Amino acid sequence: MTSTAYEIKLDIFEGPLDLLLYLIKKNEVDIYDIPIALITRQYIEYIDAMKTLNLDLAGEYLVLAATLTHIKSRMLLPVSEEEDEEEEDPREELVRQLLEYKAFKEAALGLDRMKILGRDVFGRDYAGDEFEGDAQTIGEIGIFELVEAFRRMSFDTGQKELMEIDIEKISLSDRINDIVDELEKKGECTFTDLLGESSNRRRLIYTFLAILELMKLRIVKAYQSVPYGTIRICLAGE
Amino acid sequence: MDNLKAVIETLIFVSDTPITEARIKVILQDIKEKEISSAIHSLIREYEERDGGIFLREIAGGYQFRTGETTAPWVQKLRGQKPGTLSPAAMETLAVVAYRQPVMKSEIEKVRGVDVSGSLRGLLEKNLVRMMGRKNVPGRPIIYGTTRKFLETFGLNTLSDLPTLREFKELEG
Amino acid sequence: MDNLKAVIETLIFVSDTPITEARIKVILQDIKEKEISSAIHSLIREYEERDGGIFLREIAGGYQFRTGETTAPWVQKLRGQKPGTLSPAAMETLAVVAYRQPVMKSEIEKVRGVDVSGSLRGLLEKNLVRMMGRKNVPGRPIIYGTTRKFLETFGLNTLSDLPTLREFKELEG
Repeated sequence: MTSTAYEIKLDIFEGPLDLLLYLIKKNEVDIYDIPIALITRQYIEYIDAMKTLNLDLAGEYLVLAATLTHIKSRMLLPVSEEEDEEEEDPREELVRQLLEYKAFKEAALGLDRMKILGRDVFGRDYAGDEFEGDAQTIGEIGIFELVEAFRRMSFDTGQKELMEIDIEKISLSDRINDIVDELEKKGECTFTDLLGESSNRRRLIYTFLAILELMKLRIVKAYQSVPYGTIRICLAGE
Repeated sequence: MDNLKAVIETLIFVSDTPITEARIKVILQDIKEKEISSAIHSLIREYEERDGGIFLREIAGGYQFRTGETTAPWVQKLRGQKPGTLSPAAMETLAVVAYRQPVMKSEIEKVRGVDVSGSLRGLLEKNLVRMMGRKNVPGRPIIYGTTRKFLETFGLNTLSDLPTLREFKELEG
Repeated sequence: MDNLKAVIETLIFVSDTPITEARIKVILQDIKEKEISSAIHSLIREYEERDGGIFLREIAGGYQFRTGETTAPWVQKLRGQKPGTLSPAAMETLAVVAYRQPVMKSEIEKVRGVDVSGSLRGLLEKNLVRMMGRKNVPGRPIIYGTTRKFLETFGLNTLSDLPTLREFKELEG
């Protein structure tokens, strides 16, 4: 957002669907029978005015403009005589979308009318150190806080390598954790045990990589009594 | 226990979040659940009838003391600050998450017709919305839902206390 | 003001420290000091006579709601069972372990830029992090990873439910 004037103007609408709803209401037309030519013309006039102020944000508005124009052109096509009643109204999908949006817009207003804590009703203010928690138990913590903590650091230290965490690395950690869990429980496992019954290719690769990693780190040891025999894996211990 | 009501009132009062009956039961081991429940409801009625500044409310599956609505302007004056409110955009995104959860970002965007990155991020930071996990479809997108704090903030006991989506039901019917 | 007592009760209730009559007077400009004082004392008497779990007490020159003495043992019990939370430092260490595991202490310290002995010990005690083994390099340093309880605490099914940083950046729009 670069233009302040544009922002002010846009503030009235929460998006293209909101603008469309506004036009339908302003013209006092039936949402189930939208006079598409009229509404399309007004909609385009409106976004033309907005476009002169800012081109950036108009993207989503332009998509709907294209949809409206397309519907208008389809409405102009003569309806085939035979399949008259079977023919789908070109406006149907749009009406559906509008009604759905309208429902949620009203739901949002409904939420805003509720007795909101800190605005309409209040609880007691708690001095921070009043309660010290139990060290052994921990309440549920939002995952967002954890990711936020990680992100905070990666910006603080400016370490590029931190940013490169991807799903592959995490999946491997998953397998490593599962294998350590299993070994802690059973003491010793075979390679086949660790693969599990419903093993797919992906799982096989991750299991294999996880065991290699664990061996490299000397967390597990692998034994084989005879060549090509069963591979036994156990925790390396101290 | 002859002062059961006083003990329960105390426990509710000193908790910084709504305290559940189950939690109270753990602390008052020997007391029957039914007794606890009836004491709580008697307290709720008492504060209702008294009609003072504080009320005992059922919030997010637990119980909490809260002020009534009529005195809000004076609290705001005491705190000397305007309450932080959500923008209409944030409120719309929150509404979609609340009614459609678990929901993907792309689904919210389809309903609202706009990019919701900013409002979603704001809601995550305010801890009204959380990442619930991933949907088991290609790309495994993150799914979002509301938090306990959402219930506390909007004074709801459970999600089913949300008003029904009236208009939308008409369409589906 | 016909709900003066309710307003005063609210102001006392929402204050985190004892609130003085002078402060209340500033907020309720048009009300006479005498009226405020008499409303407060009427409230004190009311709570005294009611003899429940909460009382209105005169503390440090102001007024504050306090729990009665007889219920103190249960408050102690409640506090002892309250779940703890993680400090920002512990959260950062945990984040590095979660995303970087299996990881050595020295690697965590390299990322965080500080000594992590304290937060790491805390995470081990809380059973969110565990020692997985020792790395086969000089000094044989311990390698850390997260536990099953870590997944439970954060409501994750598996570690791959952790959001990636790419997904996180998408939210910035």
